[in-house]
Amino acid sequence: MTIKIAVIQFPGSNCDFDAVHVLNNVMNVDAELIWHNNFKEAHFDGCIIPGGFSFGDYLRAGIIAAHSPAIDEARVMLKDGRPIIGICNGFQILTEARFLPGALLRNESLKFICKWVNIKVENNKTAFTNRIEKDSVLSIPIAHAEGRYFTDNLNELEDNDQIVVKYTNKRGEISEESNPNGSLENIAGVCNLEKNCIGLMPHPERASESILSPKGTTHGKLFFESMIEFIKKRGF
Amino acid sequence: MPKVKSNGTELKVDLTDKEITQIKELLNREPSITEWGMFDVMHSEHCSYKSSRPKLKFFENAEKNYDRVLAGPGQDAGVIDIGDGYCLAFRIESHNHPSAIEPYHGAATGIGGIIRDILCMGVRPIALLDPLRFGTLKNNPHSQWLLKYVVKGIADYGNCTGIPTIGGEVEFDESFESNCLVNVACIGLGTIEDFNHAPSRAYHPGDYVILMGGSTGRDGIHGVTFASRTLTEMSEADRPAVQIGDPFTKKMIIEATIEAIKTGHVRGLKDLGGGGISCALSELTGEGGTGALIDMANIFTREPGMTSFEIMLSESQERMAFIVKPEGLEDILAIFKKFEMSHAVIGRTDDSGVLKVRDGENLVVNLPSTALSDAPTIQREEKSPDYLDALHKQKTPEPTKELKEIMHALISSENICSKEWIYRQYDHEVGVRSVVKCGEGDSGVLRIIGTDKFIAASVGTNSKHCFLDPYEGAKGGLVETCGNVIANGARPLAMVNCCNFGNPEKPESYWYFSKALDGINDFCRTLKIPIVGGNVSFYNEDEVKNTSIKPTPVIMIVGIIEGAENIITLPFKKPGNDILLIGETKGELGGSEYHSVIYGTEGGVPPKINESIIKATWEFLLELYSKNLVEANHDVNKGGFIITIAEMCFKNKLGANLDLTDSNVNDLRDDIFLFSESAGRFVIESATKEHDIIMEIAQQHGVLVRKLGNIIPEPKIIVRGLKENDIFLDVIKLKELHASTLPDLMEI
Amino acid sequence: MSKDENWIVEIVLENKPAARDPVGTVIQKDLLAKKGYEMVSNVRSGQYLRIYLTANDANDARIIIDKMCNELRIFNPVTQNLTILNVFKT
Amino acid sequence: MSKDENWIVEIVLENKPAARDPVGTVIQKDLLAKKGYEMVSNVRSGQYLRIYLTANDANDARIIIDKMCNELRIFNPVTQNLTILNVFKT
Ligand SMILES: Nc1ncnc2c1ncn2[C@@H]1O[C@H](COP(=O)(O)OP(=O)(O)O)[C@@H](O)[C@H]1O
Ligand SMILES: [Mg+2]
Repeated sequence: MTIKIAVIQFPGSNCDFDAVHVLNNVMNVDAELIWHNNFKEAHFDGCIIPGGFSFGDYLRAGIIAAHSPAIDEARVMLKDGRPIIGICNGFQILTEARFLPGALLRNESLKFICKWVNIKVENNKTAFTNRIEKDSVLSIPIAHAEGRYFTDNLNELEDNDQIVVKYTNKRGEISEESNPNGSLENIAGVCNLEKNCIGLMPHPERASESILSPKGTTHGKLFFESMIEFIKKRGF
Repeated sequence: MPKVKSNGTELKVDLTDKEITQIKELLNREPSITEWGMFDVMHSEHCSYKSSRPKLKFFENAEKNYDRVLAGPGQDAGVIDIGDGYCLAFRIESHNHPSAIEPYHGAATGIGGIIRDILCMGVRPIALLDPLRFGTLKNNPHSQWLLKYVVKGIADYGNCTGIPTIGGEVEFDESFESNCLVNVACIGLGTIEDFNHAPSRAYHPGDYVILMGGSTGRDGIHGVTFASRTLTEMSEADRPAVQIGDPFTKKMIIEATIEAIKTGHVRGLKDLGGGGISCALSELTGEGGTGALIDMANIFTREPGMTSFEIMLSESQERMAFIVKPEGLEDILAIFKKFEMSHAVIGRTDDSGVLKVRDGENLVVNLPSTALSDAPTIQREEKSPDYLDALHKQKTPEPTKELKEIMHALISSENICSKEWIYRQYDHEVGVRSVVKCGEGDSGVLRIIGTDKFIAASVGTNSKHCFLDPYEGAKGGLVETCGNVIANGARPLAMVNCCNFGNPEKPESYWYFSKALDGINDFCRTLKIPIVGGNVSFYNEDEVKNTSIKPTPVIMIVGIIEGAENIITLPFKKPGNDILLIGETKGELGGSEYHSVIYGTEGGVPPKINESIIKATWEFLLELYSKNLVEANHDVNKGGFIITIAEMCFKNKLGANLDLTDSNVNDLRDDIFLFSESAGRFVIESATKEHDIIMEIAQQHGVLVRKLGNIIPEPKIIVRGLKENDIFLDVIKLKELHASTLPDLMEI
Repeated sequence: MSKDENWIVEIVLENKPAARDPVGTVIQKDLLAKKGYEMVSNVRSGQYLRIYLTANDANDARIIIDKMCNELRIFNPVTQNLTILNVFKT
Repeated sequence: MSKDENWIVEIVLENKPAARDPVGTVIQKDLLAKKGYEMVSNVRSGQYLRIYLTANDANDARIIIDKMCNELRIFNPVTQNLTILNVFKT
């Protein structure tokens, strides 16, 4: 049997094809693009909420998609412990749907930012980081206008090990210069209490093939490899 | 403006008396007010190209002369066959006037429009580029405001639709202060089958005409007339409300359209842009040799009570017209429902050759399908401006500053400095195709997933050069944009252009246009580059000074790279490697950055183009690539080769040790040699052991190559062998100046 | 008994102080750069929505909007405050 | 004689009525209508600003703000309208 991953397509998703491409052609799993109204969780071992501008990001990034029936389906997966990742707009959707804590606000600069950054892995015990060494520094791009992570409950996140990755410099040091958008504590990705659901502002699907990477790295793949590993361990 | 009357209603039209008489003769009756409105729009400069068509005649045979051209000028976009069953569509367009008064929505809807043009060739839009012109930024809040919101408009629209902006170009010059230029280009990729599925013609009677997308509102009526006059001629009150773009709806339109085309049921496709429904329907039926009966009642409107005139002429954004086979209707409607896109069957095609629009009992439009597209042309007068002679005679002053100081001033000048402030705001990677990204090379390079082919694209021209000599300047634009794709390893395949000029009714402005087109035409013919499309924007004038903008024939080139190993990038890579200058440096400083930044003058004689040398240089480089002899390449333009070398040092913080003793073949003064903008030159990095073979190949091609020195690991540039003192430059300092200029100007 | 009158409710969503207000800050920075606006001491920004609805009366309109905003998370309680500015009949 | 009182001016910038408002449309169509709020017929969105300033009187406050919005290009009269919602003393 092959692993089946759903890539959910909301009106306005635009990294949906990219995620499908990487899963199918780079990771060699069976990924399917599914229109949000047609998503049925029972057919899948995991799901990806891709980047983009669902419903134009009108009102607030992610909020309208968070009300889609696809999210109710995904909630079943969440409770069941299957892996779910929200990338960029997907992360925004998952915070608005309260799968994940906190919120993503407009970048401090008020500008969209597209660039490669470094992130450090703070927690490698999640469904998407179990194949990465803790404290490794990864090279990966961001592309967003609303990526400033905020929570009114930082202590709880820290106590529960819910911070997954942070923006750092090349050497893994957390500094203001390496914070591209004004995120609290340089947070770039978080997970739920159970660690089967994560949200990332950076785009692993854009960093999974060496030809796309300025330094020839493929660090984005690590997140998907971890997901596959996690699914294999659970049994599918 | 003359007035026409119909049934007691009066309408101001932009038609000549002769046109008015001809229209009445053609119809043998008095047109309805809606029909008058349609003629008015379709005969506007923007839609009919009435002033420019006599010159554009030269372009008309691309399909015949080049096997790879599938669609040439006259279509919504040029389309070329790139092998393996794929085709590329591309086009460039101007959105200058709306952007000059509302930079955010003006630029955004410009992007919206160019995306539609590509989409209606049946292919997926995969990349955007944005050549821009503004007044100088320093101490100029107006220009800063325009740049800030134009970039934001492009970013918000392009990013949301998921089409990466992979490159662009920008120049700052006083002449663009009140009339900025916002040109936008788009590239689409699809299979040749997709392209064949959806011509922008309605060839078959009995097909359904479907309108899909946004609703029709009162906004933007007469947008094209607006684009066909100067900003001063249109008072605030006359100006149509600038359109509000809706990138989210556009994204849905893209997905729904592509899904619809894949069914094979779509037989014709047309975007609604300038002239709205009128223009789309008359082109579909007129060029397809059919007619159609449209029922106005089925057109969904945004506000109640819109008249037939308003509906037929509305330029509301985000709408597409589909011509669909009867048996495919259900499937197509189901797709539009899935995407929750508003849509309506508004009529059917027939074989009458007449376009009829019914408003209740009345036929408000009843015109031969071809009537609207047969606009007359106007032969404009041309005359070279009197001021040019004096300008050409200006000499480069004796330098009053140290060369090092000049270098610092040039590298931090608005036109040479880094454009990162702009492209960071663009998602240039969505689509996972971007292989050479903004700032990493002279052009944007995209992979075609599933093949080992890559597309390289570049846009640009040098407005200062064109101002002094439009013929050589336009050729120079071609040399530069072709040079940009060649620098990345590509062979130029085809071009489109966007001609931005002043008022064509002024003989001087028309002369610029005419000469620039001669230049484009001569160059492309000699170098066998098919011209597959273009766009003309006239009436770009400075409102206050009542002078024209600098003539700006923007060129867009796409090229193809076969094989990932043949992609070349800009940064120097390895200390010890040779630095070679390809091409001859002459004393060509007319319209140079050196003149304008250091002396505040813009005269002199601009670079001349020698096609046979250009051709030899390209063939020489392509041969070096095929033998894997080039490690880095960057073409030389503004600021001269020394600026080129500095830029190549930046990324990897390397340096250069140069000895120029033997390279100044024309014995030029030091400053003239260093900062000359002679066209068609490149700086390449190659391994020292390959020096002799490279020189041998150069000799075979008759190309001048000089070794300037070597790459060094320390970030400094040492220049020896000049007539006067040696120069020592700090790369980190130069890089800092290069990077900080725009942010410092923009983030006051 | 329903009267079904036409009402307009105006609401504003603002960031809580902890979530900061970059838009307001930028305007203020611009003001400082431009001389002559020393009388302005502070600028705060928010998102404004004008909602057209049918309701029995003003109170009903208010209740509907209040419920809607909470139920649909029109404002994000982690980062935003919601204010009903005005309720009026058309 | 200047009184220099403390005032608050609340303003809204929104697209002109004839122009579209994609934000409002999507909120109404893709969120409210789908979640059972059919009584809402239309939503228009805008940018809200609350400005704290000293002025002689309400009218003075109004004039200052109007000038400021034009001069700082906080809105573009080509596509947007500026409405002063409220002016009040603190
Ligand atoms: N308006 C723009 N939009 C996007 N990218 C731009 C723009 N202007 C310049 N760039 C990018 O900045 C880089 C350098 O541009 P430019 O200085 O024009 O190149 P060149 O060295 O060929 O003259 C290129 O990658 C180019 O695509
Ligand atoms: Mg170049």
